Amino acid sequence: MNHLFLVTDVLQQFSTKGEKLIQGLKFSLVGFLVVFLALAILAIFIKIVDKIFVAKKAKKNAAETDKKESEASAPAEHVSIKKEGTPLPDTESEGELSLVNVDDETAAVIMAIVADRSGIPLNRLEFKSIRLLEDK
Amino acid sequence: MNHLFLVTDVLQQFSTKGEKLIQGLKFSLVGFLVVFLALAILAIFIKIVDKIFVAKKAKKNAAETDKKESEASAPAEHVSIKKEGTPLPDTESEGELSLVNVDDETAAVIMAIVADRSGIPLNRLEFKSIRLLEDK
Amino acid sequence: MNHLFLVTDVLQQFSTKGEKLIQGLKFSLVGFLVVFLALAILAIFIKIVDKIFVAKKAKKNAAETDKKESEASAPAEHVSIKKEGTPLPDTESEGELSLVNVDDETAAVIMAIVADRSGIPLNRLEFKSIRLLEDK
Amino acid sequence: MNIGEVLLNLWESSGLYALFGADGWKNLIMILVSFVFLYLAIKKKFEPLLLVPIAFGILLANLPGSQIMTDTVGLTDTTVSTAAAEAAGAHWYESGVLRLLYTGVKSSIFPCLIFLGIGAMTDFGPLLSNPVSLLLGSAAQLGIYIAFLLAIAFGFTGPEAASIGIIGGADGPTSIFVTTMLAPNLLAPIALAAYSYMALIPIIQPPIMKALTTEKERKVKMTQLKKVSKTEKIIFPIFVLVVSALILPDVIPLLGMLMLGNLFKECGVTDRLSDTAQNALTNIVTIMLGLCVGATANGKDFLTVKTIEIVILGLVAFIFSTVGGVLFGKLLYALTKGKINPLIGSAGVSAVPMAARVSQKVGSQYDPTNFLLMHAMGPNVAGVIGSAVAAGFLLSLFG
Amino acid sequence: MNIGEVLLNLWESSGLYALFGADGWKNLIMILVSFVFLYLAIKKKFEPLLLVPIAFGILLANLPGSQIMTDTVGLTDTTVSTAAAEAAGAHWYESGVLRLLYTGVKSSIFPCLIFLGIGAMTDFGPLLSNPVSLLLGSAAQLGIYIAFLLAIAFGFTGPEAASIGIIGGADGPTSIFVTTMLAPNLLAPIALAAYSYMALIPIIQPPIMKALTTEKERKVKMTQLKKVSKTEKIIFPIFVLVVSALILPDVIPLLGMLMLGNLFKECGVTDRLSDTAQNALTNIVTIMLGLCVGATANGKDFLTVKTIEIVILGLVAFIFSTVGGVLFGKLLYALTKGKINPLIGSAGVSAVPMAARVSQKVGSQYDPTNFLLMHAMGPNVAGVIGSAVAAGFLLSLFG
Amino acid sequence: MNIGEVLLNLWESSGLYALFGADGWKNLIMILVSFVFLYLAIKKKFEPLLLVPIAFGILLANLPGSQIMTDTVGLTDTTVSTAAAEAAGAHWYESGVLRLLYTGVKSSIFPCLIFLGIGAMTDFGPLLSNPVSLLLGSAAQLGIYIAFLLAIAFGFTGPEAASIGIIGGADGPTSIFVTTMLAPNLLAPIALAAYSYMALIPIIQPPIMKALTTEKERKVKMTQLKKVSKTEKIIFPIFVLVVSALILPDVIPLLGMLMLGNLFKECGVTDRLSDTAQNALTNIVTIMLGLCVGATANGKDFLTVKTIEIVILGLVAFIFSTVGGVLFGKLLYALTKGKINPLIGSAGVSAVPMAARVSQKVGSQYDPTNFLLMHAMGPNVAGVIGSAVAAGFLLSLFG
Ligand code: NA
Ligand code: NA
Ligand code: NA
Repeated sequence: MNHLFLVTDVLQQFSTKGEKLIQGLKFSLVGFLVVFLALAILAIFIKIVDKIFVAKKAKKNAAETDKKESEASAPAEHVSIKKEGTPLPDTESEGELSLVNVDDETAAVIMAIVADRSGIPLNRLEFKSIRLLEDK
Repeated sequence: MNHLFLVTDVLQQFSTKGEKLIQGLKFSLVGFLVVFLALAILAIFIKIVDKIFVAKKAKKNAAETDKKESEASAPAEHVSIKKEGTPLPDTESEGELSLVNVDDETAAVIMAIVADRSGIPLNRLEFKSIRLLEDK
Repeated sequence: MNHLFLVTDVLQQFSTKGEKLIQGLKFSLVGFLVVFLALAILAIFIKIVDKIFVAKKAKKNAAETDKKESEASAPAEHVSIKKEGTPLPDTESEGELSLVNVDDETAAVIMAIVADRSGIPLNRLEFKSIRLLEDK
Repeated sequence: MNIGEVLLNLWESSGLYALFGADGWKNLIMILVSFVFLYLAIKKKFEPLLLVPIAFGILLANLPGSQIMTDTVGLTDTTVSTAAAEAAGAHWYESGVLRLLYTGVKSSIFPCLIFLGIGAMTDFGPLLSNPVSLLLGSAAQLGIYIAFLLAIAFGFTGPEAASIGIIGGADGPTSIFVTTMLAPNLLAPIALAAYSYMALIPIIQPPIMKALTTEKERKVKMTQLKKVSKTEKIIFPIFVLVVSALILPDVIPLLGMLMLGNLFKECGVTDRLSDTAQNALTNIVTIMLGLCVGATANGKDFLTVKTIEIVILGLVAFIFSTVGGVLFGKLLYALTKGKINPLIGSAGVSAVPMAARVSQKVGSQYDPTNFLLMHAMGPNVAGVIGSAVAAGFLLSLFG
Repeated sequence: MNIGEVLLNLWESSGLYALFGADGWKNLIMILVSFVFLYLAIKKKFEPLLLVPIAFGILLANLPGSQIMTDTVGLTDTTVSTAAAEAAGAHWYESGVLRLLYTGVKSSIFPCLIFLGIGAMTDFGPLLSNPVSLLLGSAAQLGIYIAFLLAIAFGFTGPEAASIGIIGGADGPTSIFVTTMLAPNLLAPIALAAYSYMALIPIIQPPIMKALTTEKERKVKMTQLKKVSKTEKIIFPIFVLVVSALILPDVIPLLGMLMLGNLFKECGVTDRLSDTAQNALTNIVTIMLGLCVGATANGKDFLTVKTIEIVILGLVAFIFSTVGGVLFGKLLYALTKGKINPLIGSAGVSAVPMAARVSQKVGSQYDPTNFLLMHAMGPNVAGVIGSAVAAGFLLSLFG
Repeated sequence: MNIGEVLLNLWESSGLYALFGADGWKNLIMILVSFVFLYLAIKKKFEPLLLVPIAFGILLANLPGSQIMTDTVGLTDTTVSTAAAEAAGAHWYESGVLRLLYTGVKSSIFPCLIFLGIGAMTDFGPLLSNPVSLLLGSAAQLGIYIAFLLAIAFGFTGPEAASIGIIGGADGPTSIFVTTMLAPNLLAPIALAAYSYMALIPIIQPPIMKALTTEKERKVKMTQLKKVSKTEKIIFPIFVLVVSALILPDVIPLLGMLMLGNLFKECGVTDRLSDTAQNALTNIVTIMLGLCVGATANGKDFLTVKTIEIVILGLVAFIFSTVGGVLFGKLLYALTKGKINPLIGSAGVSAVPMAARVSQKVGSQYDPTNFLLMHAMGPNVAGVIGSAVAAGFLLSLFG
């Protein structure tokens, strides 16, 4: 480890509990500060990246709108079953699911199988979309 | 290990094979007895627990009968695919399966998939029921 | 390891780079030869085994033709989903698949599930056949 | 030697006989504790994936006569001289089975692999949508410092107090990581306290959340989270790792594995690895880690005053972390003029995903149409980063 | 140094050259044995999950010049002084690959993990429905004691005889667990005999079953098993462990892991762990355990008179365990006035689930409508407990 | 001690401070290399399953202040005396987490287990259909010898030159296997070069293939492969192992595991084991192996002239292996009077399945209806055997 101090327990040099507590308090304050600042840096970074992406997206979206329209005319033929590890509540799982070319019954069966095989309860799986695939 | 004797091989103290065999026979008798008694205790325990449960169940069943009747009127909508690791014979797997709101073909497909993915031959899987789920 | 020479680095005994290179060249020639011969032996072995099997097959085929005809009259009722680990190109996966008593849609669903659960992209899976099973 | 003699020896070597020997009652108490844990895990469904292996580990180590944690050659026991033991004819393979597996805990391999799996299961999306979550995640580490100070007051040494404090991080693997380095002698009570209180989050947090917030605050509906691009999700884990490592290099193993797992999940080209990290690998390590953590709680060493103190301090740590998160949530509520529901602050303690579920549950008690879960997931995963960084700080202080 | 010289050296270091060296023929015989095992496993489908890895391990260890089991630093070989070897510049990582994996066998980790998987695959339901199965499961350990006594008569020491006897438990991991502790020098022949005879159960048992029973007995139809409550299934594994441990503490590692696996399966809240224990973990350990057990059978040490004696004694053990189970079945038939079919007694030897299938098969030969399998599963799983308890007894005697 | 002092100490122990210390810039360069690798893996999809873990390992080891590869007790570092370190109070469990996992690389366990998985994923069918593939697979090892000779010319020792040469085998695990035995000091650059060039196969090979072949040759359509019987597929892996082992016993660990995996796949009775070998086990080992290989590339030792030389020699090796394969393909084209398309020769370098895909892609550029992939799979898998045998030869020469 990267020791801040030469001794393992810096508190040992203080003889009274009062002194130890005061030094502990100093450490606590610095600790809280360090953690807060580290996470604040991350938050600021996200904000910056976000702005870059928003600018980029604006450009892209204009172009993509045309593209999507032409795609929409062709029948959706791809199958993709995506799951994510992060738990979702029961109410969430239904809201997220979009079915393309697949009937409800088949979809329920697929979800049950995936839940069973993966050992993760249904409400911890997120099904983004179930679409029927014919080519890849 | 929890040695019964101070020496590793208690038979070594006997010089002739005859003596060793007689001592071995004593050990065998004690061993058979110990195993038999240990398993008999377990058997008696099961019997006792059983009686407690039978008494409890009798109470419950009366209450549950009403409950089930009201549930039965609503359509069965839950999906559950349960498998057990203990091998079952070919004949058994069919007898145990109850299908609710699922057609035979879909059920066969599900069983095949589970068997394939789990690497366990179909006759070692027990499908208790395949029901269609719509809520959880 | 099974040392060819008593010293770890047989090249160390040569003082000039020229001598080392000449010895290295000799080793390289022997190495190429050994690898080539080893693989040639395997190739010859395959050829021999092949001839034995061709002879055997000729016999078998005559007998099996009759058998298959009688089987063909009965409906194909077995389900088997086989996948292989060796990657195949997109074009290949379709060519290899034979569907028996299973509609295209169900087959696509099965392939998607297996691909999803196994974490192997569809084009690296080989589906030899998807047949409906009713007994085993 | 007649049969009676054999039976007598058998009786004297039996577990029942050992149970009535010196300190046998301490093992008995721990066996009962393991039964309580099994009941909570199976019947009450409190974190069963962790509590069942832990409880079973307690049981296995406390069955009288159990040698499942024997360490004759000093594999992890510093009081045993390996060289001397080996010279005396002892062999490493005579160690107890769980002692051998325990090497994975002692060396931090298991906590790191668990973090790999957690990373592969974590979606930083809600956090990226709402970066202020990170501040909530740092505020909800308050309990760490409170418990640390109280532990000093109780007379624990600095490294011990730091290890006890980290219970307030509400993160099992982080607690184990820190404690094996700073105070290995306290691993059993600290790990057990950390995991037990994580399981009890649904009981501990709601009263605090309700006491500190007004009904108006609790009913705040938050605006929908915006979409996050795939590229952001890929860059984020790498950036977190680099920034944290540049400040506190001691966090590298834990945060590195967490972020590697997350990268497997998000990069879209390593689904095979993500799947195995989430399932087979995590499950195998969970079983072994749980068993070993439980097995360290041998009644004969475990039932001490220190253990009771740690149990109390752990609860204090959890309470103050919740307080810190909720109070900071109230601050944000004030600063944003009512856009942030302070109930999501409590989720900042980590304890993914239970704490976020608690936020959702309490919120929906006051307005059933209020859906806080996804908003609470942000502080929730931020709390994992927060406690890892706090762990890095304490390690660099006392390491 | 010309090319001819290189080729000559190459020839002298080749496997073919070694094959014609001292004792090379012993390796050749073992290679042929491995081919026979592969044939039995693949063509005859005798326990292929075990026999294929074992046979391949035999092959790998006996290919002339193979150093896959080299143990230069005395990892598991007690005749090598680790300190001396290391002082002489040897390193642990120069050990053969299978020698390194073999540490999992030597330390009992692999047998214990296999038992975890077996536990997660075992359904104690039939046993709980019909507790008398437990008595059948203890009677069918008879072969253990017979083989133990015969081994003493053959001149084996006490611990060796105990290890040989345990072959009659018809349980591979239990045999390995006991033998690594009591007679590590005999591990190869004992483990091979145990697994081979388990694979040959469908050949060994039927003649004995038919010889000892009357046609009337064989045709007995047993009443349907009653349902067992979930709570009973959860309590049972814990109770078995506690009771057995209180009597014989040495069974804790094996029975503990078995019952933990079963608890994962039955408690209903740890399906993830149960699934991994049954599949990924069991498969990984099966491959490694099988390879290592096979690789211990290097012809140069393996082909001895002792090995032949063990092969004979192992068969005797299996035969008498079957006899014990069937005879006790006949006793129960008499006591219950024909309610119990003695054919289910033979399933008490363990060897799950082959032995139960044999009961089913023999029964249906005499009445195709008779369905004994589920009734035979009771004694079958009881046999696993029975042999583990017997192992605990022998370990406390000679450990 | 006031807060300012604590902050100062914190700053001096931070990673940022270390970055500006001695040789800190070397770590910075390696961090940038890891980002480039991540970009190639994720955005360009170059072998992501390997490159992502490797790149992350480079990152983790080069973050300033990282102790993730610390080896205080000389686990794998021969310059550290284990006995002396332990006597001075150091413990094995204080080693860095990746150093502990690295023991799996050092001992060859990870490369062998990866080969088990590769074997279970390999279909020797195309090779069995067209045995001449084997000759292509041996010709495409040409780069091994060229790079070996050049390395001697560059001043490397014999074992070092052999390890560098084996990069031309285009097989990561084989390179690691040979290098850990012959030149462990060069493991990082050799392993990185081997895996990186494997990922770059789609860029390296096509120009060479086009330069050496005529358009007429490239348009050759090959006749359909004939069916191979199941029995042949079962016997083949065993036969390859036995023949190769009889010639060069040093190949036993690598080829043994490869062929065991293949037997699991083909024998039809061990699907469980084959599935786990292909998935859970391979994925777990891939993560650990990749991380550890990357983590050996600590900038402070890695950025040397030797590394640059190895990077150049590795590229030369890949080029000449491709040349060897294509030229032998041309020879076969001539001998068979145009029945064999020389483009499948380049697939003989190994690098399964990328190299075979390159053959397919280049072929279809000149005739979109030409389907070479299955024909290229033969030489492709033969290349794996070829490089393993070449590795065995070099090991017996310099081992
Ligand atoms: Na936290
Ligand atoms: Na048994
Ligand atoms: Na190659």
